[in-house]
Amino acid sequence: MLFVQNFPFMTILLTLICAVVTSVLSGRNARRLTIMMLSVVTVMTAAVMVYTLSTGDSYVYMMGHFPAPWGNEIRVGVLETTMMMVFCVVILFSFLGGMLPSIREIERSKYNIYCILVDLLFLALQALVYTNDLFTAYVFIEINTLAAAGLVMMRQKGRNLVAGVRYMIMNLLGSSLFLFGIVLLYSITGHLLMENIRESVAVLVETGEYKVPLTIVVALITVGLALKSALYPFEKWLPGAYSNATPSVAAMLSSLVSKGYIFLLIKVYVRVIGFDVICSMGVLDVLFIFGLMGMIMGSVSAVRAKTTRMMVAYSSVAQIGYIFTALGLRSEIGIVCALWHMAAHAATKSMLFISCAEMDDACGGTHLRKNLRGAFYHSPLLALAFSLGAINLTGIPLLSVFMTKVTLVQAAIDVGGRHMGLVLGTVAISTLLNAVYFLGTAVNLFTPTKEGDEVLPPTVRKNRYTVVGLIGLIALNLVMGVLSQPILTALAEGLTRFA
Amino acid sequence: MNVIVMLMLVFLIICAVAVSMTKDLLTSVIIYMAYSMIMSVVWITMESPDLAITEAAVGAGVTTLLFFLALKKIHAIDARNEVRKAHAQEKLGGETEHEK
Amino acid sequence: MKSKMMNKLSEWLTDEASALEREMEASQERAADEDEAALTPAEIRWAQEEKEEEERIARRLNEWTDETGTKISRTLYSILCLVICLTLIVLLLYTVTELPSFGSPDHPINNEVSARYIEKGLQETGAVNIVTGMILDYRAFDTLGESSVLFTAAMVVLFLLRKDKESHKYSPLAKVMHDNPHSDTYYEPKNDIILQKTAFVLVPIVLLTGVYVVLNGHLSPGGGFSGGAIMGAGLILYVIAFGFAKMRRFFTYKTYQFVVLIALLTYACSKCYSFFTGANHIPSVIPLGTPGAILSSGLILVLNICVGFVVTCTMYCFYAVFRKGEL
Amino acid sequence: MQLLVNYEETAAIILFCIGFSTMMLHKNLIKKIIGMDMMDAAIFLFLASQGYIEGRKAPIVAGGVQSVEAYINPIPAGLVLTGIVVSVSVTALMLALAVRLYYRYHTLNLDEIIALAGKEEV
Repeated sequence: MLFVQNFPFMTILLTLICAVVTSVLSGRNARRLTIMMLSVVTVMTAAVMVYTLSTGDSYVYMMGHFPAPWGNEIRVGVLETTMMMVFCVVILFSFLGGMLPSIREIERSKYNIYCILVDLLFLALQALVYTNDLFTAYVFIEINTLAAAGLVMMRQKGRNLVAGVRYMIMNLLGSSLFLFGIVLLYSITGHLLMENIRESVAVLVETGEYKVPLTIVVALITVGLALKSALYPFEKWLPGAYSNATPSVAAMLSSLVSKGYIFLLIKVYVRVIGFDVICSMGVLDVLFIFGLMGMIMGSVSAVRAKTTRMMVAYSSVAQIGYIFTALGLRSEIGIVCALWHMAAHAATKSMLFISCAEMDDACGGTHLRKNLRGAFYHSPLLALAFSLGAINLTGIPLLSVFMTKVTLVQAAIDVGGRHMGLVLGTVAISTLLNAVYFLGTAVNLFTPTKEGDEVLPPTVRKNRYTVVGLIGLIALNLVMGVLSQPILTALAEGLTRFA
Repeated sequence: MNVIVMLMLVFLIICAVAVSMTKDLLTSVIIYMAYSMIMSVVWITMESPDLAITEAAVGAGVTTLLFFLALKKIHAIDARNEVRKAHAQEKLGGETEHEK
Repeated sequence: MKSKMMNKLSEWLTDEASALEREMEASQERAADEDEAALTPAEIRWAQEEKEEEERIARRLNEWTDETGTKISRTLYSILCLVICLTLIVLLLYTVTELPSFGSPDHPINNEVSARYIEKGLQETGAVNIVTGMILDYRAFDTLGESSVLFTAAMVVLFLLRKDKESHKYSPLAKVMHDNPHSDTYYEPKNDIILQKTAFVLVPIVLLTGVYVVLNGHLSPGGGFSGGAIMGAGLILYVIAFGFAKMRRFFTYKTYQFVVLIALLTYACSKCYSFFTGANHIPSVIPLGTPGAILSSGLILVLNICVGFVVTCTMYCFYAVFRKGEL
Repeated sequence: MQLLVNYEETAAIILFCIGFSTMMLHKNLIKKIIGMDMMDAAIFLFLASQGYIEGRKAPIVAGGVQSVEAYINPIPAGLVLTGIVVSVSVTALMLALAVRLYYRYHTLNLDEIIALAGKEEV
């Protein structure tokens, strides 16, 4: 076994050890240690990614002395490492970019708890992406939920607590349903490891045994994870949680936490049950319909939003709709499109959240139309980052989200029939709505202020953390835009080996 | 044996319904404690002593204690809570003022 | 060259952080001094406009929802819940009818996995209690996650309930309750003779039971978690009888931090060792000992003790933070 | 009648649904938390009942007997053990949150709390 193959396990343990050590540090040292840990993990993940891309193959790593069905193990392949790489970069730069607001908004004596929870969130995310065992996935889902709820409440304002409690209730309901799903699956297949379940399920499907229980299992797991990733009818908790949390937390939640759950859902579909079995069940049609509804309803709510943060939060609902629509198309390209959009949206949305929060501070107010006019002239970097994110999400060629829309439409045309018409129509409407709210805001940023308007002096000076974070995120977005074709090919290849 | 286990399960269901139906929070927490206790006995009958010990120590012990403490903090136990009354009056006053 | 650059970068960032923090402190102080008069006229006007608009919307909403609206939506919601619940119950009960009979040996889960745990578990893990051997050796990654869940929850509870400036500022009730000398937060039993005498006898017994359950986790039912919960209950009984002042003589927040740090680090490092050697096919050098002896089963005993310490401290910490807002 | 043969599972399902409706229908936070706990306990009951085999002993090796015919399945017990810890952590966190919300809004009714939070300024 090559030494580089140990890296995923090492990053998981390193993150955990960091979280534990941080509990005795002061706020300042906690911050330093977390930044160091995140950079080291990013470098190590990059090494693993290069390794898996060069061999093109996946490997399993035993967690302990016992092989697969007896012990735990993690699986590392092209898909996992590519997604993990994007997540690592996003969390590192979100943490840096949101540093100033987090210092301002979080109680000094409790700052190290913020760092601990970020570490634990990252730990859970890594374990969710790499794990090859369903019960391990459940345990780390719970860590993810608890840490995310703690992070939402970090500001300790009333609204944060309320957002936290709504988040907790919806998410705990989701984890209970997910747990029931895996318990049922375990009792009809007798395994918890993904590959073994797959073999058992194949036998069950062939003999026709346990047909109804299998459908119920898929339904329970899907509903549980859809609740947790805020698919359209369950999105009520999302705007409050995202718009009131401190910006780095909002960026992490929208770009990492919900994406981790969707990645797990794709894993369950492709690796555990088998995608052709899922396709014969009709669960995907439900996801497809709700995804389409989410695309429209999220955008409509975003148009009506009054503050930038609310607008960006509601646009998350629409983007999650895109991901689920792509999943619901029942084709391989659809899954590739969903995976790609997860990465693209993670990179873009974190940049939007961080730049818009900083911009609110710089402009002295949060009102969408009144305060933000001419922001480019006093804080150019923030305005540039925001408008890059905005035009990206609208779908301008050469950028990452454009590729999503192209791939989605392609997949829909391949599928044909009613799906094609619905997808084409909805993508058109959604793009139009995106253009209304995102491009409108972006143009507003560059409009010089008129004579009569009062302009508030910027209240916050620029700082290097924000600059480093934003430049990193802008670079990530540009790189993803330029390299979109190779990454899509790699994802498609990874998916064929994933099953 | 079978009948006893069935009786305990029926009792569990009765407990669950009672928790849901009772108005008083303290009563429902105590019923919930009974639910945990019975659950741990059910686990003994199912030959899982590990679970029984853990459930007895955690479900019936520590969790219930935390529920009591939380109720104590929100003064559902102590009805003679003057602070709360005073504040309720203040809140009512505040609201009527707001409506004007 | 590289280290020089790193140094420079870290200096650059560190300077920035301390400057930021100084600024924050200064601005907080300033904010405390300044009144609302610091707002510019434009800001006040905007705030007013905003408020008026919000009030208008709120009034409209209130008119609509006040009487009928909430009732209707409430009823709809209840009916929806009941329908979902009934569907769930029917579907799941149908599933139950398809499952194999209760207590029958030919259930799908009785396969080669459990067979190996039972037949070779004692030789491979050294634990007489197969469940303990399974969760702490075969499926150790799950259990590592489980301890992290407890750690996460403890951190969030500490964050929510530990006293700080923020938690008092926004809530008059909390302030009154914390300042009131008769409230539960400050109440220390002085001469409750029955409680104290009982606790004097009970606390050692409870603690010993906990220690026994932890140390015999690999031989008999129980283990780190249940034993830790029992020991935590013992500490809580002590504090109820004798008060926080006595408890503080040997258990403070620092103790809590230190014990949890050491225990979790030991746990993580030993698991690190066993995962690394396992995956790289290096045989582990830790002897398993004779099965049935107290010093056997390799790392399992150490892990049980670590988990026991963490759980004891966490349970006591939950109690203290709920009751007093500090340890 | 299979439902009566699988009486443990049937009871677990009924308890799960009672917990589910308690959690969804009650407005009071404490009741919601209890409902959530009952739901989790019901799932654990279901899982543990899968591992039980008539006439066999708890999986603690006694007298050197190590045959599969002697002991029940240890896996569900181990999983439930992990699950109980998760459930207690969640309960503690939710209770802390309930206390905190009560300090802030002086009520435990979630609808009222959400309404009050909507009214206050950002």
